[in-house]
Amino acid sequence: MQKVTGELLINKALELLDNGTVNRVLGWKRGEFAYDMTPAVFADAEELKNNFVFNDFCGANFSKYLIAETRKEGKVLVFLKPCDSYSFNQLLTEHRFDREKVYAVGIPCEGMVDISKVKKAAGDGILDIVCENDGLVVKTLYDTDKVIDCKEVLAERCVSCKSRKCVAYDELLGENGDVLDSSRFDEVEKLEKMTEDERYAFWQNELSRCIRCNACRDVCPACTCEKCVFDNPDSGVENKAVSDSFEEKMFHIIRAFHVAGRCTDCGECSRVCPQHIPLHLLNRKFIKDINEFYGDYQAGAEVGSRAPLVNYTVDDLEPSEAVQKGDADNA
Amino acid sequence: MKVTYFPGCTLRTKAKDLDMYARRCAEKLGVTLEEPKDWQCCGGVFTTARDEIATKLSSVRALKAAKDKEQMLVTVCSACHNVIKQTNHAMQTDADFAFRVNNYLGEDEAYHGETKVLHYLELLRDVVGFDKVKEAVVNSLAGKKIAAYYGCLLLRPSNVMKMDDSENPSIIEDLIRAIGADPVVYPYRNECCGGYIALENPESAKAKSSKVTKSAAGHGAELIVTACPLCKYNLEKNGSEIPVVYFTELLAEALGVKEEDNE
Amino acid sequence: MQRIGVFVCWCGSNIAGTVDVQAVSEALKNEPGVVFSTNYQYMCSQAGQDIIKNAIKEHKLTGMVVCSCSPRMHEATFRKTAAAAGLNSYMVEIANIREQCSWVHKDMQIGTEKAIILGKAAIAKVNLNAPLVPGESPVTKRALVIGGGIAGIQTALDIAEAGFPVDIVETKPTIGGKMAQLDKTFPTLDCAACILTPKMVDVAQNENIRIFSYSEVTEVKGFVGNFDVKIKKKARYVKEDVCTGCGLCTEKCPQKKVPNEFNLGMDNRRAIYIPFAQAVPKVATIDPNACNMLKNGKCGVCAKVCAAGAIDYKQQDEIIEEKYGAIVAATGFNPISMDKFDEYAYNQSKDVITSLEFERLTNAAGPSAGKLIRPSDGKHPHTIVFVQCVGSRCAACAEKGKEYCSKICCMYTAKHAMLTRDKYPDTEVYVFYIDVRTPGKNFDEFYRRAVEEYGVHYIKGMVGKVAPEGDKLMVQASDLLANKQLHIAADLVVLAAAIEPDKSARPLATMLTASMDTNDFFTEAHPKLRPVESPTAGIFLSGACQGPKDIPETVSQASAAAAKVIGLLCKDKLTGNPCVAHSNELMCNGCSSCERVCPYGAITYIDKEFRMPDRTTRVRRVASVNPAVCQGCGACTVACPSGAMDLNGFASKQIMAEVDAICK
Amino acid sequence: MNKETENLRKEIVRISGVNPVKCMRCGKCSATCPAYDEMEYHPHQFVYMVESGDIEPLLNSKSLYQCLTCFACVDRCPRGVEPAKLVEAVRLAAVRKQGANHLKADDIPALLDEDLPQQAIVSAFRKYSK
Amino acid sequence: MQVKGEYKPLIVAFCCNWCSYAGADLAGNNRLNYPDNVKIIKVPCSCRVNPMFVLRAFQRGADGVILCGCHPGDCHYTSGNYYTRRRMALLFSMLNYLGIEKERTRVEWVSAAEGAKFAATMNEFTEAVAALGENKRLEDLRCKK
Repeated sequence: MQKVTGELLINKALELLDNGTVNRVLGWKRGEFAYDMTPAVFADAEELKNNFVFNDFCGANFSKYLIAETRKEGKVLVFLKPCDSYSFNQLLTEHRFDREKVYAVGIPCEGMVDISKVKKAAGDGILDIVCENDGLVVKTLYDTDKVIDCKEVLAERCVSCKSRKCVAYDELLGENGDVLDSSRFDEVEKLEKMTEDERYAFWQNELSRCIRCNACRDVCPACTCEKCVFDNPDSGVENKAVSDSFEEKMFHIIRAFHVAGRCTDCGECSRVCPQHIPLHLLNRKFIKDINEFYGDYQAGAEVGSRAPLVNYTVDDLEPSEAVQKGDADNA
Repeated sequence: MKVTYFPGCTLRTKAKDLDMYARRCAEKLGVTLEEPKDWQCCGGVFTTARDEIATKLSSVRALKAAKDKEQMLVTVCSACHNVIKQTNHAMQTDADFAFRVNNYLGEDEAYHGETKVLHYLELLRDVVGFDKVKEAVVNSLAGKKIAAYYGCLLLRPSNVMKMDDSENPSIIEDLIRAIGADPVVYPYRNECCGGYIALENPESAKAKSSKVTKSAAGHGAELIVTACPLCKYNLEKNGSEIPVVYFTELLAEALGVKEEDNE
Repeated sequence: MQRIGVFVCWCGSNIAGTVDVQAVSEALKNEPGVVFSTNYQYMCSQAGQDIIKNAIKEHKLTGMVVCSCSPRMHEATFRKTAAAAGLNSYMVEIANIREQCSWVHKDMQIGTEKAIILGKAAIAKVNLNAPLVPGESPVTKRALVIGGGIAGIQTALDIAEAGFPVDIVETKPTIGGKMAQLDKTFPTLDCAACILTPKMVDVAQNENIRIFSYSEVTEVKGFVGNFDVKIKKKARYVKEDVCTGCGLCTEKCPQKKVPNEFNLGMDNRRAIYIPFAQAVPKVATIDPNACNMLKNGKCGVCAKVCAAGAIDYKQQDEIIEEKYGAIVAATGFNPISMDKFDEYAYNQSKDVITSLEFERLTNAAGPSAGKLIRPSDGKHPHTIVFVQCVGSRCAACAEKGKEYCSKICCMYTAKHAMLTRDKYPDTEVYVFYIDVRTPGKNFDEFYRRAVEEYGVHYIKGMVGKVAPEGDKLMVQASDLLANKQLHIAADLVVLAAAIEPDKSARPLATMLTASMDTNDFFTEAHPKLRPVESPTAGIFLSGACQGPKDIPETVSQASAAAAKVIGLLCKDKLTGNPCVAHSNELMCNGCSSCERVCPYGAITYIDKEFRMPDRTTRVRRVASVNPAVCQGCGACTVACPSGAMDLNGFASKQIMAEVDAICK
Repeated sequence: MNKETENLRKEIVRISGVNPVKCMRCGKCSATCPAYDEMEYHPHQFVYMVESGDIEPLLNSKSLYQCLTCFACVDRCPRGVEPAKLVEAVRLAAVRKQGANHLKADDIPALLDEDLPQQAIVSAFRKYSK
Repeated sequence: MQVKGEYKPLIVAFCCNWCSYAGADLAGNNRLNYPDNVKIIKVPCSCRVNPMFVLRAFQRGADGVILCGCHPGDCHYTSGNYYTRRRMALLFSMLNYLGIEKERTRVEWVSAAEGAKFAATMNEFTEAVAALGENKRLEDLRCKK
C-alpha cells in the first residue's frame, strides 16, 4: 500500500552512503515476526540490501533515536514519515539534537496497519505476511492464504491521520501531502459528552489494566529527558517504590501533562501499549483543549514555535471557564 | 475576469446611466459583470436592528449566489453596496443572526459571509488597478476640476465598509487623477445629502445638499461626481450651481465608451 | 537527620486563647527530627529569643520551627535570632498559627488540632531544608539614563550630585526634550526655557555626567549592578570636541529647505543645523538625508566656512561599550498622529494645529518669533477653538486613539487660552471639553482664572467637524448644557492630541526585559509602593515613559528614581535572595522551556562538558540560572519537563512533604 | 424604573446591540449630527434617556424620523457607542406597534416628483414603516 | 462552624506569598471565620505550584485543592499567574475529562486586600467539596484495590 518501496529507500540510502553524505542509516529491519519491524542502524551496503525493509508495518517513529545517534561521529540518514517529521521538529525546538548531524529524507506514508486488527481478521498463528499493492497476503498455520485490504486494518491513528505533509526534510522522496482535516478529536468529544460517572468508569477500566511497563514512555518522542522524573529519587514521583505510591496511581496524568503542548500526536504510545490502553486520548484531550482555549497549535509544525504552556495572553480564559468549555456534558 | 454584479432597483429605472456606463467601462477594462438570476431589491437602507431578518434576505441571497459561483459581488449603487456589505458583515460576525437567516433560507449549505463584497470603485482600485485605468484612458480630462461626493453610505460605518478613511477618503480622488482630471477636496464630501428625507421634508434635504454643492463650488470644482442616485437627485434638485454626474459616466467619457451606442 | 527545635508562641492570649499551646508543643515533640519543643508567652520578645538561642546552642539544633504569627510579621526576626546563635537563617520555618488558625477559629479543640497539623507541615519542610547563603555580586558604580528630557536631566543631575558618574543617552542631537519646545509652564506661567536651560547647562558642566547625544542604546546584557550596554553614537559628521557651536555653517549651508523638527515642521532649517540656541551639546549636526555633500559629494560649504575644522564627512557610527550598575528609562512621550482624526481637518488645513505646535507658535524662538499667527496666511487669528481629548479616552478602536486620559491637556489648554486672552484681548477663545480635570496644586484655581478673569469660553461638548471654507474654519460642535449645536467660524483650531510613549520605548523594554502595559508605558514594580522601579531589578523609571505626567510630577518621579539609583550604587555588594532557582545540570535537557517562562531573563544556556562513565566526554547544552537576576518565582520549575529545575527554599520535595504532612 | 420600562429598555439594548453605559457624555454624536436642528431630542439624549429609562418621550418624538442613519455619529463616537443604532431601535419600538407606521402607502403619491429615485421610497418605507 | 463528628473534607490551599497569603493573613486579622479544614501552603508565586503537587494532595487524601494567586496583571513576578492560569486550566479540564468532579479543583485570585474574599471563597469552596463527599476517585484513578 505504501507509495514508496523499500527498494527505493535502499537505493537512496546506498547513494547517500556512497557519496559520503552519511555514514550510517536509521531504518527498519524485520524482527522475529513478519509484522514486527524494528528500528535498526545500518552501517554498510550489504546490511542494507539484506535487512532493510519498508512496508505497512513500519510504524516506528525514528525521531527519538536521533538524540543518541547524533552524538556519534558523522552524519546519520533518517527516513521521516509525515508524523515522524513533526516529532523531529519538536525535538529540534527543544534543542535535543544537532540538526547538522542528520540527513533527513522525507517519505510519504499511506498509513500503517494495526497487527491486532490483522490478527482479528486472519486469525491466530500467523506465519508470514506479504504486503502486496493494496492488500496483505497472510499465511497462517491453519488456513489457506488470506488477502486483507489494508484499508480495513489501518491503525486507528492513521484512520484519523492529521497530516500527510512532511514538515522537515533535506530531501523528499515522492510527493508531499497536505495537512488533513482529520477526525482525530471525535473520540475525545465522545468522552466529553459522557457523564462524569461514565467517564470515570471508562478511564478506570482502561487505566486499571496498566502494568506499568513504561513502554509508552520509552517510545514517546517527547519523553527524552536525560533522566525521567519517574526514575529520579529526588522528584517525589520515583517508581519502584511501594505499590500504593503516588506515582503508581498518577503516572498517566503526570506523563500526559509532562508532554502537554509538546506532544505531536504521533500515536506511538497507544501503538506500543501491550494492554491496548488508548493513551492517545489523554494527549489528544490536551491538544484539543489547547486548540480551543488558546488557538490552534500543532507541536512540531515549525521549529522554534513557542509551546502553549510556556506562553500566555493577558486575556486567557480562567480555569473554571476552561473546565466548563472542555466539558460537553455541561454545555 | 468575471464578477457577480448586483445593479439594484434604481439602476433599472431612474439611474440607468450609472448602470450602463458601469457595464461599458467594465467591459473595456476586461471585467465581465454577471447579474445573478432573480435578484431582488436590497431595500435601500440597512436596518441596524439585529432582530430584523426579512429585510436582509435579498442581500443574503445575492451574496449566496456569488458564493456559489465563487465570484466577488460588485455593486455600483452606494445604497446597495452599504446594505449588502453590512449584511455580509452581520453574517460573518453575528452568529445568532446568521443562524436565524440560514434557518430561514433553508439552503443545504449555510452562508457565513464568505463572499467578498466590492464596490465598483474598489474593483477599479484593488482588482483592476488605477494604473490600468490610467492606461486605458483615451479622452484625458486634463485640467478639469472635479469634486468627489461620497455621501455617507460609501464610507460609513467605516469598521464595516473598510473602503477608505471615512474622514479623509481618496478613492474617488485617485480615480479622478487616473483619468487625468484634478480632484477638488472640500470638507462636506462625506456629509449627508439628506437622503430619503427628501420625501417628507424637502427643506431639510435642501439645507444639507446645498451645503455640499456650495462648498464644492466654493473650492473651485466645475463638476461633482457621485455613486449614488439619491445623492445625485438631492444635489441636483436643490440647485447645484455645477453639474452632478455619476462617476461611471465620467469614466466612460475618459475611456471613450460613452458614445458607443451612437456609433 | 536534622535536629529540630520547635517553639510555640502564645502571643499572649492571641494564640493561647484558642490553641492549647502546651498540647501543641507536646504533640510536635514526637515528630521526626524534633529534639526539643517548648512554648512561651511571647517568642518574639527578648526573653523568647533567648530561649531560642539557648536551645540552638544547647541542643545543637540544625533547624527550627516557630509556631507563631504570620511569617510576614516575624520571619525576619526569627531568622536573625537563629543567625545570632549560629544557625543558618534559612533553616527557620514558621507555622502560622495565629492569622491562619487562632484568629479564624473559636473552638479550642479545633484550633489545637489545626495548629498541630500546621506545625507538622513546617517540621516536614524543615527536615528537607538546606542552609542557604545569599549570593553576592559587585556593583558597578555608574548609572545610565536613557532619554535626555527633563526627566532624564533631573535624574542624571541628582545621581551626579551624589557623586556617581552618569551617562545620558539621547537620540536627538541635543538634550532638553519636549520641555525645550514649550513656551510657558502651568500653573505659574514661568518660561520653560528660563527654568530648563540652566539645568541643561548644569548637565553639560557636571564632571560626573557624560552626554551621548544623537545616540541610541543597542544592546543591554547583564543584571542589576552589572549591566553591559552598547551605545551607538550615530555619525553627526561634525567632530563634537572641535565644534565651537558658532553656527556659521548653519547660516551658510545652501540646503535651506529641510523641515525643522524642533518647530514641528512649521519652518525650515539647513542640512547642517543646531536644533536651538541653547542646545546642549551646542554642536552642529549634518542631516545625511538632506546634505548634498553626503548624498552626491557636491558641496562642502560647511567645511570651508568652519574655522575650527570640525566638519568630517567621513565620520562613522561608533559603538561604545560601557558597564553600569543601574539603568533609568526616561524615554518620554509624543503627541499621537492626527491622521486618523480628519473630521478635524488636520491634514486639510494648515490652520488646524496640535497643542505642541501652538507652543511653538507662541514661543519667542519659534517660527513666528512668538507672534500668534495663522500658519496659512500669517494673519492674526480672532477666533480660536481649542478641542480637548482628541484621541484621549477613546475606547472605540485601538488604532485611532488611546483609552487613557492624557492628563496634561486640560491644564496646558487652560494655559494656552489664558495666555492668548492675555496677550490678544481681541481674540475670542473657545475651549470644548468633556470634563475639565485639574487635580494638582493650584491647578483648579488656574483653570478658573482662565474662565473668570480672562473670559475664556468653556463649553461642555465636543467638536464634531471642522470644515475649511474660504479662510475660515467652520467648527460644528455641541453645547451640551445649552442643548444646542454650535457653528463657529474660527480662524485657528487647536487640537489637544493624546500623548503616547515614545516609539523607542518598546524595543528598549525588550532589551531591558522590563515589562510594559498594553499602551507601551513601562510597568512599575508596584503601582503604589514602588512607582519608580521596574519589576526588573536595577531598572528604574523616570517621567512620562511610565504614564502621562506633567512637569512637576515628572521632576518628582525623576528625583525619586535618582534616589533609588543612588541607594543601589551606594552599596559595594548586592546580597541576593538565596531562594532562587537552580538547575541540576545532570538532568537538564537544554530544552529552553524554563528560559521561555522566566520573566527576568535570568536563565541562559551553556554548553557543558560531561564526563561519561566510559571516560569519554560529551558536550551538552544545559540551563544556567544567574542567581543575581532570578527573583525566585518558580515559573521555570514547573515548565521544566525533566524536573532539573528546582527552587531553593521551596523545593518540590519540600512542598510535597508539606502536602503529605497536611493530608496524613 | 418600572418593569415595563425596564423591559423596553432591555429590548432596545438587545436589538440595537448598543450598550448605552459606555457613553462618557462628550456629545460628539450631537456635534456631528447633520439632522440636529430638526431634532427635538438629539443623539446624545437618545443614549442618555435610554440608559435612564426615559424612553416614552422618545417614542413619541418626531426626532425618530429625522435620523437618516448616516452613521457619522457611529464613526466619530470615541467610545464606540453607536447612537444611530440606538435611535433605530427606538424607532422600531415605535413603528412596530400596530398601526403606528410613520409612512403609509397612501401617502406616497402626494410626495412624489418625477425624478425621485425608487431608492428614496424603498428606503423611507424601510425606515418609517413595518 | 462545624458540628463535631460531621464529615469534614480536607482542603489544601496553595497561596502565593505576595497577594493571597497576605489576603489570608488579613482574613485572620479581621477575625473572619472559615473552616479549619482549610490548610494553607505558602508558595512564592502561584506559578510555583506544579500540577504534581495538586495530584499528590488528592492522592494523599485531600478532598479539594484550591490555588490562590495575585489577580491577573498584578503578579509580583509580572507574569507568573498567567502561566498558572494556563496550566491549571488544562489540568482541571483533564481531571474533569477523567471523571473527577470539577468542583474539587479551583483557582481563585485573591489580593492582599481581599481578606473577606479569601474567607468567603474558602467557605464556599469547602461547602461545595463537602457536598461531593469523600474524594475516592483521585485517590486511586487506576482502582487497583
